[in-house]
Amino acid sequence: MKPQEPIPHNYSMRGLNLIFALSSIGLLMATGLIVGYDYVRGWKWFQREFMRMQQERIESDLRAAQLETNKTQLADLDRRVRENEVDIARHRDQYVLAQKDLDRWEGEHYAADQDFRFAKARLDAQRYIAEASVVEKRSDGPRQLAEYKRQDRHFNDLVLRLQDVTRKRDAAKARVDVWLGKIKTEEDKRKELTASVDLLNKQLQTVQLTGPNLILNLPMLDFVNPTFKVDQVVLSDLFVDVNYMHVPRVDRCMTCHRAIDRPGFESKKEAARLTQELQQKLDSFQIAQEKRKDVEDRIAQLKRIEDAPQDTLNPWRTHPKLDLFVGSASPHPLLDFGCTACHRGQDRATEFGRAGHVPASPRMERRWASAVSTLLPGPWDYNKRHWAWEENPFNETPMYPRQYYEAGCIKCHSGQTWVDQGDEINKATSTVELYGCYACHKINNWRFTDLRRPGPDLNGIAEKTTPEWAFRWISEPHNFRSTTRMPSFFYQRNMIDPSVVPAPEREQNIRYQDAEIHSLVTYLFSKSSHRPWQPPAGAGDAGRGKQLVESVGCMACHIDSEWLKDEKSGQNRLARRDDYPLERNYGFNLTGVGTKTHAAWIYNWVKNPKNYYADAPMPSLRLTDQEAADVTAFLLTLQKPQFMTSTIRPPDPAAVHDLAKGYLVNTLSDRDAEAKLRAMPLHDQLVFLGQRSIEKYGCYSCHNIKGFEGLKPIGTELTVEGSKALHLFDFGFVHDYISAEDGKHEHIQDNVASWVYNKVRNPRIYDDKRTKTYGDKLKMPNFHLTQDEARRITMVVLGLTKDLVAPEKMAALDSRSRLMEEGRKRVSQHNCRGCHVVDGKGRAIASTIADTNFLPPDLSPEGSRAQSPWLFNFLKDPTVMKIRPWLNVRMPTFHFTDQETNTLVTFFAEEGKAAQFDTMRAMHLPAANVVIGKTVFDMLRCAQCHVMAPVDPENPPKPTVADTTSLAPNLTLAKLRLRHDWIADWIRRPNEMIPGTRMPTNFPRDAATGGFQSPLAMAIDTPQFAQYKSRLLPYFRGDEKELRRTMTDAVALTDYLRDYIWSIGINQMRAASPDGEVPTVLQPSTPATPAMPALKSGRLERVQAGRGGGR
Amino acid sequence: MSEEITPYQVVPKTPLAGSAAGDIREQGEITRRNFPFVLTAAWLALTAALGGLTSVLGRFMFPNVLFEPVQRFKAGFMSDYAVGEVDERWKDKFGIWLVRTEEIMYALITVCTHLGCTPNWLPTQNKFKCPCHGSGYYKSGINFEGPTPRPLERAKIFIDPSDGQIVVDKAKQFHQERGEWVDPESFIKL
Amino acid sequence: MTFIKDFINVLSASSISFLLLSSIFAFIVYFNLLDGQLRTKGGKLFLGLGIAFVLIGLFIRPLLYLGIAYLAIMFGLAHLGPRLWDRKVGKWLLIFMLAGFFVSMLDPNFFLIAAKPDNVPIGAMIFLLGIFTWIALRKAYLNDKQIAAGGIPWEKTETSEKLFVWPDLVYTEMLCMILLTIVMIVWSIVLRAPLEEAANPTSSPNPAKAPWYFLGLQEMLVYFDPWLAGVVLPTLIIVGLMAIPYIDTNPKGAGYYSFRERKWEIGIFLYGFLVLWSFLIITGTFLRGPNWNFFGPYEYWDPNKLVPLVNIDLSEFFWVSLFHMPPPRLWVIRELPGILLVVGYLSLPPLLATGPFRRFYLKMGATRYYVGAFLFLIMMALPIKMVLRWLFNLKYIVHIQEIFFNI
Amino acid sequence: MADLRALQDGIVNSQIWKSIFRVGIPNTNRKRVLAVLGSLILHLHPVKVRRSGTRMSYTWCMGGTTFFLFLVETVTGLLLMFYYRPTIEYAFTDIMDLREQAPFGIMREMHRWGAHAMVIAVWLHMFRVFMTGSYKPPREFNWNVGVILLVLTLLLSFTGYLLPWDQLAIWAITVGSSMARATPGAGNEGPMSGLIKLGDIRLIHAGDDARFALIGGRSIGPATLLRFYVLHCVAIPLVAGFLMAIHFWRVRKDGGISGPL
Repeated sequence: MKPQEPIPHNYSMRGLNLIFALSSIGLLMATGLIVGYDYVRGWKWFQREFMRMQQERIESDLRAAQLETNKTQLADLDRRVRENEVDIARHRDQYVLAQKDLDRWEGEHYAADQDFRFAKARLDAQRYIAEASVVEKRSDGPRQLAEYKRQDRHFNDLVLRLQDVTRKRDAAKARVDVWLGKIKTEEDKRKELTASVDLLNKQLQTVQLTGPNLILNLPMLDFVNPTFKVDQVVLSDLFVDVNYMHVPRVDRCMTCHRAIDRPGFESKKEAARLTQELQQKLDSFQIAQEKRKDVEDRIAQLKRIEDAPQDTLNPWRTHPKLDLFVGSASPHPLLDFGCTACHRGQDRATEFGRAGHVPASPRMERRWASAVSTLLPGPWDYNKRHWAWEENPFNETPMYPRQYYEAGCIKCHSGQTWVDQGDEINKATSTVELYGCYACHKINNWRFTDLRRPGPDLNGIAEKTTPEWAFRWISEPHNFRSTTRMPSFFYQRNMIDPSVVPAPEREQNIRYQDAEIHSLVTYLFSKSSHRPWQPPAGAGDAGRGKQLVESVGCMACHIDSEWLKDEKSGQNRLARRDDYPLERNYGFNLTGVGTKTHAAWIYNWVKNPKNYYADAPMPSLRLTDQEAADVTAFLLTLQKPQFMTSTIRPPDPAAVHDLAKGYLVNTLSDRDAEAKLRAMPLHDQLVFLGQRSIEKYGCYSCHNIKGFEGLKPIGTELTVEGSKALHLFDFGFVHDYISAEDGKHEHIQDNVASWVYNKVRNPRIYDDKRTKTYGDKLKMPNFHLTQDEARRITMVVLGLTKDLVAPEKMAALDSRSRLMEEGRKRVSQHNCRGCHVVDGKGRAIASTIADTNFLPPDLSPEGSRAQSPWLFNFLKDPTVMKIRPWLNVRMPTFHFTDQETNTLVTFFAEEGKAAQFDTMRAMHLPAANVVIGKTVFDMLRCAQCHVMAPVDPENPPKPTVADTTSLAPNLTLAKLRLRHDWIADWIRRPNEMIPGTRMPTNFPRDAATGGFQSPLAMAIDTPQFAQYKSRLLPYFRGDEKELRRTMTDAVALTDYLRDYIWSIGINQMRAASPDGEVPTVLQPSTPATPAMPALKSGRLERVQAGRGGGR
Repeated sequence: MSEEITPYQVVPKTPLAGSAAGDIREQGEITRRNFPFVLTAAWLALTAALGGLTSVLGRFMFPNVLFEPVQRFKAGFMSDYAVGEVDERWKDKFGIWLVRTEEIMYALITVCTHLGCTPNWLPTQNKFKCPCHGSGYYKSGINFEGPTPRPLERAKIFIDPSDGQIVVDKAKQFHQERGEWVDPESFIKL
Repeated sequence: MTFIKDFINVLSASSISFLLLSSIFAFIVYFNLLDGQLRTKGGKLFLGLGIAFVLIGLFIRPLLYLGIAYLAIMFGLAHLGPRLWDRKVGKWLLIFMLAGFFVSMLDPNFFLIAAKPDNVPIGAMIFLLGIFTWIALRKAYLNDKQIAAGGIPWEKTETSEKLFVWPDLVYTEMLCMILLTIVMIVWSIVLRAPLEEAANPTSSPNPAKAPWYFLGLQEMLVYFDPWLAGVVLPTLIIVGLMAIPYIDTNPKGAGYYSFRERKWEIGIFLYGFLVLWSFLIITGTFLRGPNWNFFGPYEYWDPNKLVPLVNIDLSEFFWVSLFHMPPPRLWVIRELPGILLVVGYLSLPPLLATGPFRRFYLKMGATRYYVGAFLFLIMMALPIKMVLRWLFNLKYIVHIQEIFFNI
Repeated sequence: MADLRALQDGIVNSQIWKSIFRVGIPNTNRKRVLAVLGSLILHLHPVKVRRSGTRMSYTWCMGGTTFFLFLVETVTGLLLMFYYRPTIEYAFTDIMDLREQAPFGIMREMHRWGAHAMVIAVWLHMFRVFMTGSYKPPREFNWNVGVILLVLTLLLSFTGYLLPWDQLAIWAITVGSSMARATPGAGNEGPMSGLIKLGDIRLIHAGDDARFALIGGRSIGPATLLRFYVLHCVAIPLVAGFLMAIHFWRVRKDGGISGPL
């Protein structure tokens, strides 16, 4: 090689070489960096920790399993295997001979099988050739056919031969198996013994971080079969809105929340709760026999968790409600519902922050957001449970904070008044209904439409009360009643709070507010009707009135006191709404009613509220004149004189002028407005201002006020409020404030939940620090909500989203559910639960009636119990029949329309899964059944409690026995009222149907089999029952055995009883109407199928399209 | 700076006057004799880096997550299937034939083991026949004709204890030629 | 510190920054042109301009700041003199810029905008532009010195000397590639590519911005209607760029850095490239916030910030303000002043060709002269319009909404 | 060390090596010439260049940087095409998945930052070329090719900006493409367009104007996405590649890497 030719260089070659070397090494490092960067992902850390946890658990299980394995048995088996081997070795020549024989036959079989298969293939081919040549009418057709037949014969020979050889081979195999079989059984037994250990060992391999898994998880190699991997669920019918289109969700939450669907990783708290729950179920035999073992195992597992030294932390915890969510047998299995459909958050995300986790409190926020190194936050912070969290401004659907989890129910369950097991969400929707949020804020959602106006009609206000009272009431309703739902509009934080409003402005605001209240009162009283109400004719007795109010049923809907003894401090304090059940907040609190109104009005109101205004929610209790007078006298004693002592400042003409002009200049020039105002006296100005103020504050949304019909509700529509982007919520300049209620320091987090919560808690808060004109200030009134109530309302608002769900996943969309939901809505609208138990809930009145026998009935079995026509008539007019005439509580007259009644009747019938029309009404009852039934009736001494006297609806029979509590319903009515099948069922298991009923259980269940036992089985042969026996025998053709057998058959006996009870009514009716005609009753019309719920716009069409199309 | 302020020497240079020693600034160019250590290191590092980057490209082609249809599905109850028949109801959706015989029930994967076509079930001839190259299989899945080298594969099949339904899991497959068809997971014993 | 920040905010939070930049640019050019002496006639002119700014600034507050800043920079530059091109001074300038940047990063509002992933390259671009402009001008300065001293440009000393591509060029190219790859990898790791919410046609973000390299155009849209700023001007920019080699017939300065030999070409090009292109992009990226309002670099981008945007047309100015009469109904008459002004502006070249620019006309020939002058006038229309808008709230010079024709 | 050298000799003298690198180590002038002439890639260069052409301080290496970035963009863009589907259904989620789970989803970062860097590099390249007066005869034409390449670079970046299909993307493109609406005579809102009429019927409207041609609809939508995808991945790169070839060819033919002639 020649020496190199020297040439001039621009740069030093040596320097370039050095740069080359350094940059190449740099590139190598960069390559390493890119690989490392791609490899280090937050979720891997979670998976590694979880594998570690699993490993520890399996190892401890393994130790336990190894201890449990029966060592001696194992050794015994090994010994026997060896013995068998020795045995074979001893008879080796025989064994070898058999094996050789088998080998030979195997070979024969193989050959025969091959011949058979080839022949079969040839035969199939030949058949095709033959068929084809015949069809195509070729000349060689017959020849091919003949050839086919020949081959077929040959094939049959081969089949026979194959069968023969197979048989011989099997025989040879059996001979060999004699020798090997023994060893095999021993080995199988051994496998069985070590099965659990083997299984655990296998499991251990999958969760070990070392060994093969280490290599499988190495960077660049982790595409082969890594144990660290992204798990996901594709939900093709739950959608994410990418605005142009809805795309299926892809949830990857389980990548980090690995144990979410695996029982065994509960937190200690949850484990304790579950243990208790399961144990209770186990103890009360609610679990089927074959499942009991599983449940016991599960309890043992949970106990182990409770005793474990360390608590499982998130994200490795099991879902706390596996039976409801995530579990494969639950109604919301993981593979069908995923996670983000309920919790929201970013589907597809695999990093803590990006997933859209939202801290539930400022404290949590601080912990999450802190990082070891703020410059490089990453998985290395996770050890300290710092998630390097920061608000992701680009996530449009952050998760619901912990206290609002159940908000996620609404989007699928909005067609239901009641979500099964959704305690929080049910309370939340009821709270929204109670406060009537829907009146001012349109919520286009089945649950919140078609509900009553929350406030009373104001068109007759002058008949009811005085302007002075009204002024004070509007100024601050809470001063009159601590539990009122009427919110405070005036003198609120943004108007008068010295910490927010500077002094001169505050004084002006007070004058303006005074003027507005005056104008409202003036307007309402000037427009009010003045019907003359007649006062009660005679004087009422307040004492009797009090008794009536407490017993006749008023307490189902009303509260009569606002002072309570605080359980903690033992002192009296003002009551809050949530001190009482929801149902008792339905009507207003009766305190101070005497101050508010006067005798004539009360008298007429309690006689029939509908006289005052047609939509009055209060039903008529059909009080007699005297009763009404008594009640009036009592209610008038409920005075609150101190309320009327506060001073009323007269309206400031200047303020009225300013405000009225403010409205006028919108349409008129300044001069014209002035001229117009000059022409108006103060009263007219007030009326004008009052009208504008009603518009301003939206009074008409809750109250019926003439002249304001059909106006749009005042508030923001909330139909999809939960989907509104965060930046559209006006936080003003407020992020911290001192609560006006309790003086506590509140922090408003930067999320929608926190905004809404603080808004409903303190509606004017976002005006703080802002400079606004009087008219521009926020005007949402203050409901004085408790923290829980505010949280619940927030929950509903958060749940009202525009998330799209395929109809298959929507709850209660089928027509039966629609019928029932319509009924349920009526039930809560008319507060039926104030007196009755419906759907297993309610009967608020129970707290005021000591004796359970004087409680209104439990309606849980009403659908299967009552005949629909009877129920229809009863609801229309409860005076038709009195079932338990000795009750003080009265079923009131609601003046239902036919349609409402039908809706309710249908609801009960559907709930009881009963037919609308009971065909048994016209059934012929065999005489023998009636006689046997009557005898059994006598034997069980049913008549001791039940009356069977004929019924005069006008004059029901009075109790004849001193101990009225033992009285039972008049059986005469059974025929008209009860469903035939239900009677027998009821007699068999009354306590199961209505726990705590007075009806004795005559046919107790057998603890072992669960069958019914008859008390007459033994009794029939006792002397006391001789007469009955003789009475019965003829009906069994004198067959005593048959009689005895029947007497042990509880079902047969109750059926006889049923037929007898049914016949009583018929006989009595015949007696009542000589021509033998059954009295006619109004027939219910076929209930109209209620319309589908008006879901969000467009949804319904899709729903129907989806149904039509099917899937 | 000062040295730069003085005007340049206006000396036109001849091309390749580079023999002048001043212009040959370095003799660091590559020769065979003194292949320097620095260069060796540089080339090694560069080769390694490029190799690394190339394998990054390779790794890029293997996604971490698949959007394939689910491998595991519930196939209803045993009573839904007639004895002795090859059931084709899951063929289109999941690519599975369910076969119920007198003794057992098993799930065959509808992929020909020859070149991956989907064979047809011919009830009249009682065999699976692949349209691509004519491979034939018995009802059991054993190959008997055509070019295919091995029998059809069976999928994991078991009864869900919680509801008694048949569950088929395609993720786990059993090969007859490896003797895996005796595995209790490869069939349901009736 | 707060005072400086407020000062900078006020300076940049309006078109002043643009004026400032234009004047400083002119001054630098002048500086290079005449070895900047404040005592010369030109120097006094610039000085006078600065003093005028200050005097007017007594009434229009932002202009006062502008004048002060301008005078400070001018005196600073004059003090530095040719030392500006000293390596040491360059180094210090860079350090000063970097320090300013990092100190600014401590400000949360500045950080929020500057650290936005898509803005990082533009931040880098500011530095790159500064560095490379300095290098180019420095080299030009040195070469000019050489030529003035009777020498030849530095590049020419090596013209005849040729090197083998292998290894010299190939090697450096490879090193560049390797280093660039490293930069790209590290950059990609340190900075996440942005991904915001899914596209939503019903809700525009505030502000909605074009990709950063088009933000100059978007800024132009504030001053001109879309047909001009979005269509005609960009087309003319491309056409103008392409026309450069054909208009510029100056044989000097080919293949080496120089300034004095091509002072007009470089002056105009740099004005277009640095001020009208790069600076507008920087403005559009960093200084334009919600509702396309101006925000200083340390100001919070408050979407509720209100800025009065009352503009008037030339016709209104002419008829209403000057003659107190309603604008004539017929648009030809109404817009006559504007049309005359535009026609007058565009007929400047022939006028000038007979006067002060006669030597250009003679040197370049008629076609080149007219094309070049036209392009130059169009280019200058932007700063002129900007200044008019800023000083007089002038919206349109010609406003014929009847045919959508507005200038 | 001796073994190493033997190994090196063995490799360098093997037939395979020689068949690929025909020249061997170019340590003589002849070989240096042959190394460049014999290689397709190096052949872009002449055998010898002016000294100033190799000086970083003179060229800033911006043209080469731009070309290299173009190659980076090609490679990373090609890879991204494996995981990206240009439909409104998938575009956004696919980009999201690049970050969430795709192996080496960092290719997206490389592609995006490379694009920004390329725009900056191409500007600086133009700046340098102007400052050294390297557009002067005989290089006028190549300057023009360069200007077109600059425009193409901007268009590449612009079309790519839409593909992630997030808010940033569609609003940037909405704002950027709305200017086409004002094209005189061809845009819906351009001057004079209102005069183009057939009777009373306006011929230029939102459904057929210049912007419509660009985005394939009245507003940004699925058609725009597909259109921009095709432009971004196929049409513009093809044109740019072709022009680049011309550009490089003319660099050589017009007197080599710029410098005084």
